[in-house]
Parts: sequence; structure tokens; C-alpha cells
Amino acid sequence: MSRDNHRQPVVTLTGVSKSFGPVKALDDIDLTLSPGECLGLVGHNGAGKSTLVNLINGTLKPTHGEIHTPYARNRRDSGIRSVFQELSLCPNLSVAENLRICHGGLSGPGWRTRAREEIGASLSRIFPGHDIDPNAEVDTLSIAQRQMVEIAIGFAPRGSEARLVILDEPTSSLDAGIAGQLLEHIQRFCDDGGAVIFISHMLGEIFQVTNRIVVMKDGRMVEDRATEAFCHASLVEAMGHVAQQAHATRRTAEMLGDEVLTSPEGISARRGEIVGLSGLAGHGQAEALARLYLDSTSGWSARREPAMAFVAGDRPRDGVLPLWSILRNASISTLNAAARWGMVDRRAEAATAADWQQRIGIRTNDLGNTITSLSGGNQQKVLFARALATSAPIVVMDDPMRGVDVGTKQDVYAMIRAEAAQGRTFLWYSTETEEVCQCDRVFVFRNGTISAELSGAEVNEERILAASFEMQEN
Amino acid sequence: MSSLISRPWLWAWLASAVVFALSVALSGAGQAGGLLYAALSFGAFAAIVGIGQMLVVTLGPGNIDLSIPAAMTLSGTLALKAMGGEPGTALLGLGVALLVGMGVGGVNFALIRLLRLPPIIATLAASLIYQSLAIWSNRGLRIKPPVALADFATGRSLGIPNVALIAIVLAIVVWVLLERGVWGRWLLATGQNARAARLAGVPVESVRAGAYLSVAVLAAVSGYLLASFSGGAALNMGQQYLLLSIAVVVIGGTSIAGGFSNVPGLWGAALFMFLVVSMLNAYGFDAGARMMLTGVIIIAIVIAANARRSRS
Amino acid sequence: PAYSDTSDKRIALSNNYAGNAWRQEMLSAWRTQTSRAVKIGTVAAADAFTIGENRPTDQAAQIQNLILQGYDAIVIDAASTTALNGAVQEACDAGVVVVSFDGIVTAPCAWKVVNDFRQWGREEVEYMAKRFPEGANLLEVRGLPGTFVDDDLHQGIVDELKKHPQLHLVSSVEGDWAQDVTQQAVAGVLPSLPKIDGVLNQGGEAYGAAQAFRASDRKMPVIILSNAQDELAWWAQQDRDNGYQSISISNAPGIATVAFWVAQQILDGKEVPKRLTVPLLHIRQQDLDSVLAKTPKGSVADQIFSQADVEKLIAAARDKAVQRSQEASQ
Amino acid sequence: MNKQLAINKRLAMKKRWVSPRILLPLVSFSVLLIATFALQERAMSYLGLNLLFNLTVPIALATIGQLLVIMVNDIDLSVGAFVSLVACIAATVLVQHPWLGCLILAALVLAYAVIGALIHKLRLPAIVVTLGMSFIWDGLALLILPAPGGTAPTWLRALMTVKPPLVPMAVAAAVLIGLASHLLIIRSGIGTVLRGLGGNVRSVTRAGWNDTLLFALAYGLAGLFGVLAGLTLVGLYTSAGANVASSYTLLTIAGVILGGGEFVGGKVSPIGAVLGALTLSLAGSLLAFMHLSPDWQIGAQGAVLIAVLAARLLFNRHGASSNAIAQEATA
Ligand SMILES: Nc1ncnc2c1ncn2[C@@H]1O[C@H](COP(=O)(O)OP(=O)(O)OP(=O)(O)O)[C@@H](O)[C@H]1O
Ligand SMILES: Nc1ncnc2c1ncn2[C@@H]1O[C@H](COP(=O)(O)OP(=O)(O)OP(=O)(O)O)[C@@H](O)[C@H]1O
Ligand SMILES: [Mg+2]
Ligand SMILES: [Mg+2]
Repeated sequence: MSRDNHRQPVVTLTGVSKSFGPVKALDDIDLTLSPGECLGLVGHNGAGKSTLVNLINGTLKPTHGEIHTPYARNRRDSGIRSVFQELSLCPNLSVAENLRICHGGLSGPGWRTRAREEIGASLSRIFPGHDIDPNAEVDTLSIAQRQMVEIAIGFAPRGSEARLVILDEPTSSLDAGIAGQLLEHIQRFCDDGGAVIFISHMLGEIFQVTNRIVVMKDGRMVEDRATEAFCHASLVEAMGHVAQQAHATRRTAEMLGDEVLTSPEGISARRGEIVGLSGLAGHGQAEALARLYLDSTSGWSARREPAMAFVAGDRPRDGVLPLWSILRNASISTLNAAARWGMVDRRAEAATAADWQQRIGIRTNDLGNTITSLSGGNQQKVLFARALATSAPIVVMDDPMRGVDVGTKQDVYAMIRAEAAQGRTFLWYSTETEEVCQCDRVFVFRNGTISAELSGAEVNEERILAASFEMQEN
Repeated sequence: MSSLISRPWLWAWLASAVVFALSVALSGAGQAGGLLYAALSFGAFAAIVGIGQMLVVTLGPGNIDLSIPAAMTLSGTLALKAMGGEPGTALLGLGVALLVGMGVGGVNFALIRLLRLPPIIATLAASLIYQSLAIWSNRGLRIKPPVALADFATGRSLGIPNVALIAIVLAIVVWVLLERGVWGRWLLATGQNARAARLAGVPVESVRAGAYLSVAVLAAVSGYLLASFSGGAALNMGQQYLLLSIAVVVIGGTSIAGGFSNVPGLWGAALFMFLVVSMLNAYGFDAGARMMLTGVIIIAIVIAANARRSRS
Repeated sequence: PAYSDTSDKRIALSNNYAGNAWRQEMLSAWRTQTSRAVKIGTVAAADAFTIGENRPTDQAAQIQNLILQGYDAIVIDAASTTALNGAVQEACDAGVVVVSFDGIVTAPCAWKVVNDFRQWGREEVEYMAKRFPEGANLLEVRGLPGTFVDDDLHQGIVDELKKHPQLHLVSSVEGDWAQDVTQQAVAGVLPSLPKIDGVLNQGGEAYGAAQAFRASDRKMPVIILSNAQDELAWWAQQDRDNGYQSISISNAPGIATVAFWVAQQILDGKEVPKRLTVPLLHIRQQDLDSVLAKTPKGSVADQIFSQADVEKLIAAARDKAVQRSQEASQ
Repeated sequence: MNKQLAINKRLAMKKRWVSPRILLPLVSFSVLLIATFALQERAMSYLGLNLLFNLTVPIALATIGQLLVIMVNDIDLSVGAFVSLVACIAATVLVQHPWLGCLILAALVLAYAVIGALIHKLRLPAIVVTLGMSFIWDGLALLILPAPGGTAPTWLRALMTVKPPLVPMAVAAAVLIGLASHLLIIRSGIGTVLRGLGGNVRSVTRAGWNDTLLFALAYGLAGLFGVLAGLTLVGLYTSAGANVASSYTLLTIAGVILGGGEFVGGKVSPIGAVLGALTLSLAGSLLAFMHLSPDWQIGAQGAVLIAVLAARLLFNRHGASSNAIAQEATA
């Protein structure tokens, strides 16, 4: 599949700005993207990356400036495909039916067969060896599988050809193996003349796949250079963070307190320990954590001092209370502890929230704004604040760094270590090996059970990968 | 937040004021007091059941209690039967009504929680059973309330109907609970996203149970008061409160999608629903035209209130 | 017609509503009369079937189920005059005798045991005309909109009012045949009304209207009463206190027993006119105490018909029909 | 590899055919049907089946209408009043002035579509708007027919009393309604998009669909089924009245849920809904055959409804209710 090699760019932005009321999300952006380019878009949480994407694909209209997409024939078929940051499939439809939604050409008798073939082919092309049934309803799939489906729909031909595919944090729920498959496909796609905008907070991926990087900061483009012109440190610096290479000082059992927790699956944790859960995505880690949390707290009564706190990773499903302000979202878990006669202590509530805004750096000028006005990463910080503000001795975290930028990640790592030093215990599931390597001890999951328990020097990428895949290599 | 609260609050009251003015324009200013008094009396019953319905609706989509009329009938019937018209038994009757309310609420919640029935079906099916119970217990006989109780229910203090005073006190209590109470926050959180609320440490099961118990108890109290007010319980008592309770909740500005409730607006809507029927009666519309106008007005208010909200 | 024994015949009652005292009394009248008849072997069975709400769709389904069960006759208190005709026709086609009463059906194959609701409406206005020869303002409380009883009674009132121009119908409200609804509707409309001298209604809601008037500090108007015990007791009390005068008109729930015996007579091979009018129940002021003594507290005054009563009714109707046809042929 | 794929494909097909959404309605219907036959063998005949089910035809149609609205996450509290209004028009205007009648009915379908668009465009709560609409439909019906009456057009009466060979009209109609709505809602492309609307509006609009038009379409189709329900109702009952179908509102909601549908998320099953409607009327018949005391006949209906729905617990352990957080999390 080779395209006629137009020199014409796929999209051109000139002087584009976008405001949400008083918030200026994008300021005077000029950007040109040519066929064959893979553009990396990086920046801190709330820098405006998603907003830029939504302008390019037409979901939002710019406040000022112009966006030119020469290949657009109509809105349904502009050759521009987006894979959104929040999953946007119809959960009640099957994988093939979801393709039908964005593919008007699928109609008439037999469309189901054609849809199944098309999505199946696209999935196999990008993720060879995947086990997704095109007839499966989306809500029976794991979050990683859904993300794969969405990516496959983005790259599927759908009657015409995809000219520009925009991927907004596509790997945030994927494990390393699957993410690698995606990166390879992106490379092939660009070699064939397609263009890609790739947003990620995982700088390794950015370096691996892109040939040009745009750095955004507070709604402006601060850098736009070829990938080779950056190194890891200079990129982090350009994003406005001081590169820290803080290395976890891993602690051993003797340095920690008594065992405070054991689960039926065999997870155990000591006082003050940071315990990681790892393995391929969707192998039972999230379920084990949720079960642990639900079993040790009650739906019938709330204690003033909860036994556990939970940090959700799937924000819309498990975390955010969308009608409420940032303040109320942050304080919901601590209301009971500060209450007198069942009444909310509003002064204490405001003070705690302001304190945590400081400590965790939630980017907003008013905690009274609704939570949905925050960018994805900042919403995540609110969920962190919610859990850490409680007095719970154990904090359970379900892949909590999804969409958190590099700088904030370092801050949160530090905070977790500080809390752990004061005797808090953390259970931390993550799809990213880098995070798991912050832990004192790691349980690797495979097919819903623990396949390895690693501690001390054993906690490293090779051992984790080995434990994740063992059976499959046999 | 405050702007969100004030808008729907405003619309229900504005609508009742307009309707009130139109009625008074017809009957003359001299009758305004009488109309207001009647509106407060009958609005009180709608407000009491409406508060209960509001708590349940706030729990989120699909939560609704269709057993309100049956609970009212059962409570009115059993309470009046227990009192048997004897003087000095008013508290006994209230006790019976409260017990009925808790029983009904408990059964409803058990059906929803244990059998996992959708609330709309669970409460509908259960209400048929409550209705049978009411028929079986009393065969539709109308027993008079004790004289003192009847006098209290139809009487007034400080020029305000006693039933309205009760409803106002109940509304204030619930309002404070929702605005300032931990339980209120928990209810609102559960209504927005029950799963997220549970994971944030909210005891969602007891919040739910509380809401379903509250609506049943409030319906039972309202049935007890209504039976005393209208001189006896009847098997078809309270039928109109099924749709009325839903209408006052939503016209009052509570979000049917859950997570947001509005007590002051609810009272405005309760007055409105009474006043609009009286106005149409007074202007001499026949049943068909009256129903159509009621429908048009309800939709117009919902549009007006919502258009305001989405524009801001 | 040849003599035929009905001891092996089964009769069913299809009732569309049970939610008020009138219906409860009707069911209990049916129970007492039919259980005797079954015990002494006049019929084999007389079962009562009730549905929840006043809904023709449910009742049509119920009638079809009764056909399936092989009843010989179905006695119907119908939710709709016309919407059951499909089901009634099915029954007639299957050879089932259909007798409707109170709420009747218009299907030609069904027997109708009726109260004259227009007559009722006319009598209400006649009484008002007698009480207020100089003229009066009247308030009408109607029943459930869209039902034929409500429509008929209202027509009777309207017809008769044309003859008495001194009577002014100043407003009419819907009471849905329920006291609390009536009380609310009347209380709502009262402030906009001039002085009210009389209240016309359809039975079952007079007490609600009285409550509304009491709360409004207006003078108690003349309210036409029905057979509900609490209304009668209220009337007696008012009479003792201030010599309150009114009349009570109603349809006795015992009409169900008429329908039962009519069905039995038809099954027995007797010739029964297709339409049988049962007189309305009038309670006069002087009989008030004796009626109240007989009526259970909270129930309704009733009149139960025995087989002999009904045979007499049938004979009278047949004679009248013969007379009429003779007049017509002359 | 190829073999594996083929097996997977066959498994998938099987899964689709015995979807749990339809399994429960099917089983509860069968159980009730067997119980009915056991109590009343007369029901097991051409005539008996027709008597048992013919009045369900309009309910089944109205249930599909309700399903279309529930499918897009709304609820329609005006079905009963709307079907009554259609019946009133069919029994009066449609007889006297057939063309005018058709025109009015078409306008009613259009009105439904407009309401759907309005609800969505202005973000109104459907439950209240349809509640308001039910007053309007009721009022219109009362204006047309102040007291019950009218007559069915002869062609409608003939259609509803037709006696096809082998299967009675009621059964044939139920099968037809089930299949047609299945093709429309589950199999067809546009049906899939409409279901997607219930699952995730944003994803549908992002794919370039005009959501307001889609909502209008869903409601318009619901209105169309409402009209069909009203017409068949008149054909069966021979006449109409302003509150002839008032029970349909709650019956249709119960039917959709009984048929495996859910209130949110666009998860519905048309065949299940038809079975649900049939099950509900069977439950009523069964009670009539059991000779309960009149005091308890009403309550028994509630008990049967609870029992049938509680059986869902046995079928889907996940629990369809929104309460099932714990299970969802551990599933
Ligand atoms: N609908 C909205 N209303 C108000 N403000 C908004 C809205 N959407 C985005 N913003 C604001 O615009 C800014 C840019 O947000 P955007 O989502 O583009 O950030 P991002 O770079 O994608 O961040 P992240 O990495 O966390 O996803 C943020 O300050 C955000 O709060
Ligand atoms: N857009 C449409 N409009 C109306 N009917 C349709 C549409 N698409 C398909 N159908 C009908 O749905 C039925 C089955 O559709 P289709 O041929 O797509 O199935 P299929 O893809 O072969 O599925 P399977 O592999 O399960 O057999 C056919 O009767 C077809 O006519
Ligand atoms: Mg973003
Ligand atoms: Mg992000």
C-alpha cells in the first residue's frame, strides 16, 4: 500500500488559540504535519495536548486561528482518525459493531461479516497473536483490550485510507509487550506515508517511535525539533521539570514493620512497605486489589479511621464524581473523620484540600471549579490527594499513574516513599515496569494467580518479564 | 455551586407565583389568602412524599419508588384501624404508621438489594402486595380518625396549616442534612457514581438503605396525616401522589440523573402543582383541556429551567 | 322453554376494581349470596375474579381466561362500555352467557343489568330546584373522566338543568370518586367561586366536599349524599346539630346479586329481557337512623337481592316490555 | 491455526445465539406456559392459544416502542396515554375520514421524533417530558372521545380476527414482531448505531453522526410502534376510550426489563422484550386459573412479577442491577 507521495501537508495550524472561559488552554499554535511524519507531543499535565488534538480532529472549534486539512472531503471521512485519551467505544456493542459506528460504508446485507473481517485484520496487523474476538461485547474486554480495539479501529481502512492517526496516550493501559507491537506498527504506517501524532508521558516510547517532537507548556509550543536533537535530559528540561534520577533505596524485610495484610491470592505486606503488583495487563491484578479493598471495608458502615484507601486508575469509572468541585472530590474520604454530630466541618475540609493542592500541585486557581475542568493528569492528582489525606494505614493503588506527567510522577514517587517511611503501607499495581521498580517487593501475576514474588535485588525488568511470560514460552 | 442551586430553585417558585397571580386575578384579591392556605395544606402532602422521592431519585438513574401510594394507603388504613377512632390514640397511630413505613422501606430495599431487581420494578411489584394487604386488613372500611387528631390535621397554628408546618420542618431537616451533613454528601456522591463512591470509602449500601427507608417512612407519615386530614383512609387514597411525587421532584430542579437534589425548589413545585390545577379548574376548562394544559406547563417549566442551566 | 337444572353450571364474576368501599361491599354481597346458592346446589360454582386497577385491557384478558376455564356464564362489572366488546363477543361465540352490571358493556349479545345514571343526575337537579325555587349557585363534583358512568350522570345533570334556568352551575371539578381528591379539588377552586348553595356529585365523595367547605369557613351548602356510611353519619350529625336537610341517592352494590340471579335464570332457560333496570337506592331523612344501624362502620348502605326478588324484577320488566310492544302495535 | 480460528468462530456463533439476555425470558416464559397448560389443558389448542395471547399483540408492539426509548437511556412514561390516543383516533377519525386519520397518525409519529430531538438537544430529563406528554395525549384523547366508544375500522377488525392455518394469529404475530424488531434493532446497521447511542453518545458523535437526528429517529420509531400498538388494540377491542391502555406504561417497562433489557447502556433484546410481554400476560392468566381469594389476586400479580425477575439471579451472576459494585469489581 503506497500512497502517491504528495508534498502537501496533512494538516496545517496557523495561529490557533483555544479558551475555555477564562482558561486559555492553547495559545497561538503554528504547526504543520507532512505525510510520513511521526510527531511526538509531550508536555506536563494540562499543557494542552488533548485540546490540540480535539481541534485537529474537529471535536472542538478554535477560538482564534485556522486549521487546514486538505484531504478532508466531509466530516465523516477526513482521513483523520483519533484514538482518544478516555476510551470512547460503545461498551454495549461488539468489537465489530463498534467499527460499524465509524464506518458508514458498512451497510446492506452481510455487513457484519465484512466488519468482522476488517477489524480482525486490523487487529492482527497491529497486534499479531491478540486474542480478541470481534464478536465479543466491548464491556467484557479488559481495559487493555479495549484500548487495543480502539487503536485497531483507528488504523482500519474504513472505506478510505487513514492519512493521519492521532493517538492520545494510547499506551497508558498497555503493558510493555503490546505497547511495543503498537510502536512497530506506527513505524510501518509512517514508512508507508501515513502521518501520526503520538502523545505519551513515557519518554522512552517517544524517542523510540517519533521523528519529530513538539514540547508544550501551559498552552504554548516551546520546542519543535527533530527527535535526534533531543536527549532524555534535555527533553525533560524543555518540559519544565528538573530531571531527577532519584533511585529508590529498596528496603528489606528486616527494615520494615510487622505483617499487616495477607490476601487470599497470597499478597502480603508489612507496615511501611511498598508492595508492587505486576505482570501483563489484565491478568487479575486490578481485580485482586479491588477485592482486597472491598473485603476490608464495608458498604454498610464507614469508620472514622478507615482500614484502607483506594486510588483509582480508571478515573471515569472508579474515581471521579463528575458533578462536584475539586474540593468536594478531594474531601469525600475524610468527611467522616472530621465530622461533628454528622455535620461536615467545612473549615477543616477547605484547609485540608488547600494543603494537598499545595503538596501535590493540582493546577487550578480555584478549588471550587468542577473536577471535569481539570486535565486528565490533574484529575488523577485529586484522587491521590483524596486517598492520602485519610488516616488509612494501607493505601491501594490501581495503576494510578495513568496519564501523569514525568515531573509529577517523580513528586508522587517521593511522596509515597515519605509516607511509607512514616509507616504507611502501599499496594501498587502498575503496567509500567519503571514504577514497579520503585517497590520494595513485587508480586507478578499470571492468569489470575501469583507467579513470582520478587524482593530486594530481584526486582528488575528482566525478572518481572520472565515471570510474566514463563508459561507462554513453554 | 451556589449558582447551580439557585436557578432551578427559582423556576419552580416563579411558576407558582405566576399561576397564583393568574388565579387571584380571576377570583379577586380578597380570596388570595384562602387560596394560599389551601395550597399550603395540600402542597404539604406532595412536599412530604416529594422529599422522600427526591432522596431516592438522587441515588442515581433508575432509582425511583413507585410504592408511595400503596405505602400511604397501607399506613393510613392500619393506623386508623389501630386507633379505631378512640381519643388519645394519635401517638399509637403515628407509631403504627412509622412501623409500616419502615417495613415497606425494608422490603423494598431487600428486593432491590438481595434479589437485584431494578427499583422501578421492585417497588411496583411490591406495591401490589401492599395494596392487597390493605384490602385484606380492612376491606375498604373507612374508619374515622380520633377527633383531636382530625382537628389537628385540619387545623392551623399562626395562620399556617399544621400539616404545612410539619412539611416545612421536614424539608428544613432534609435540606440541612443534604447541604451540611456527611450523610447528604455520601448520598450525592453515590448518586453521581456509586462505584467511585464505594471505592472512596462511602458506605453506599447504608446510604441506599437510608434513602429507601426514608421515602417509605415519609410516605407512611403522609398517609397517616392525609387519612386524618380527609376523615378516614380509603383504598384509593394517595393514587395521585405517584406521578405527583415524581413531578414535584423534577420540576423542583432535582436532577433525575442523580447526584444533585434541591429541597427549596421542591416546595415551590408542590405549591405549583396544586395551584395550576386550581387555576385551570377556576377558569372552567374541562378535563381534556385541563390535562393538556397541565402537560404543556410541566414541559415548559422543565425547558425553561434547563435552558437557563445549560446556557450558563 | 324446557326446564333445565343449573346445579352443574359455573358462574364467574369479572370485577375491574377493588379499591373502594363500594366495590368491597359489592364483593361481599356477591360472596354471601352466591355461597348460599352454591351450598344448596342452585349452581356449582360462583367465583369472583378481581384485577388491580380500573383497566379495560386487563379485564379483557381476564374475560378471555374465564372463557378458557369453561365457565357457563360470566358476570361483568366492566371497566369500559365498549372496550370489552371484543372479549365479550368471543365469550358469546363460545356459548358463554354474559351479564354486565354497574359498568355495562354495549355488545348486543350481553345482558345488561343497569342503574339509570341519567335519572340519578336528573333527580339531583330536581331536588335542588325544589330546595331553591328562587335560584342557586351549584358546584358539580364529577367522577373519573373518560368513563361512561361519569359521562351519563353528567348528561343527566346537564339535561335537567336546562329546565331550571334559575339554577347556575358555577363550576365543575373532578373528584375521581375519591374523597381526598375531591377535597383537594374543591378546596382549590373554592376561593375563586361565589357563594355556593348546593353541591351535586356522583356518590362517594360528598364527605370530601364537606371537609373542604368546613376548612374554608363558608356556610355548608346542600350536598347531595350517597350511601357511604360516613356520609350518612355526618348527615345525621348535622341534622341533629342544625337540622340539615338533604337527600341520598346511590346505586346499591347489591346489584351484583341481581346480575348473578339473572345469569342463573338465563342458564335455567328462562326468558330474560336484554336490559333490566334496577332502581336506585334512596335513603330518606326519616329512615336515616335505621339504615345507619344496619350499615357497618365505614362501609356503604346496601340492598341485597334474593332469587325471588330478581324473579319479580324480571317479571315486571317482561310485563312492561309486553305492554310497550302492545302499545307500539296499536 | 486455521482450525483454531474455525472453532473460535463456531463458539462465538453459539454464544451469540444463546445469549443470556434471551435465555432468562425464554426459560421463564416456558415454565409459565407449561404451568398454564398443566392447569388448563384447554389452553393447549388453536383457540386456546389465541385466547391466551391475542390481547398481548398490542402490548408487545408497545413494548418494542418502550424498548427503543430505553435503548437510548431514556424512559417513556407516556406510552399508555399515547396508545390510548391512537386507539381513540383509529376508532373515530380513521373510520370516518381514512386519509385524515392517516395524516394525524403520521403527525403523531413525527411529534414523537420531535420530542426525542428536543429532549436530547435541550438536555431535558426524558422522564418528566414524557410525563408531561402523557397529560397532553390523555387530554387530546378525552377531547376526541369524552366517553368510551367508537368502532374499529372493519379492515383492522378483520386483520385481528384472522384465522391463519396451523398457528393462531396471536402466535404468528408475536413471532413476526419479535423477528422484525430483531432485524431492525440488532441486525441492521442503523439499529447498531442507535444501540451505540445508548452505550456511548460521545463515541457516536465523534464518528460523525448527528446525534440529535439519531435520537429523533429512535423516538420516531418508538412512536411508530406506539401507533401500531394502538391500531391493533382497536382491532382487538373493537372500540376505544381515553384510558383504555393506561396500564401499558408500566407493563411495557416491566416487559423490557423482564426481557433482559437494562435501563442504561443500550443493552436490550427485542426478542426478549416480546417474550417478556407474553410472560407478563401469561402470569396474569395463570393467576386467574389458580382461583385465589379476591383479596390476594392483586398482590399475587406482584409476587409473580418478583418471582420471575428474581430468577435473573440464577442466570446472570454479575447481577444486572447497578448495586452490584462488589461483583462488578471482582468479576
Ligand atoms: N472543557 C474544558 N473546560 C474548561 N477547561 C478545560 C476543558 N478542557 C480542558 N481544559 C483546560 O485546558 C487545559 C489543557 O487541557 P488538556 O486536556 O489539553 O491537557 P493535556 O495536555 O492533555 O493534559 P494531560 O496530560 O493531563 O492529559 C487544562 O488547563 C484544562 O484544565
Ligand atoms: N442495513 C440493514 N438493514 C436491514 N437489514 C439488514 C441490514 N443489514 C443486515 N440486514 C439483515 O440482517 C440479516 C443478517 O445480516 P447479515 O447478512 O449481515 O449477517 P451475517 O453478517 O452473515 O452474520 P452471521 O455471520 O452471524 O450469519 C439478514 O437478513 C440481512 O438482510
Ligand atoms: Mg490529555
Ligand atoms: Mg494525560
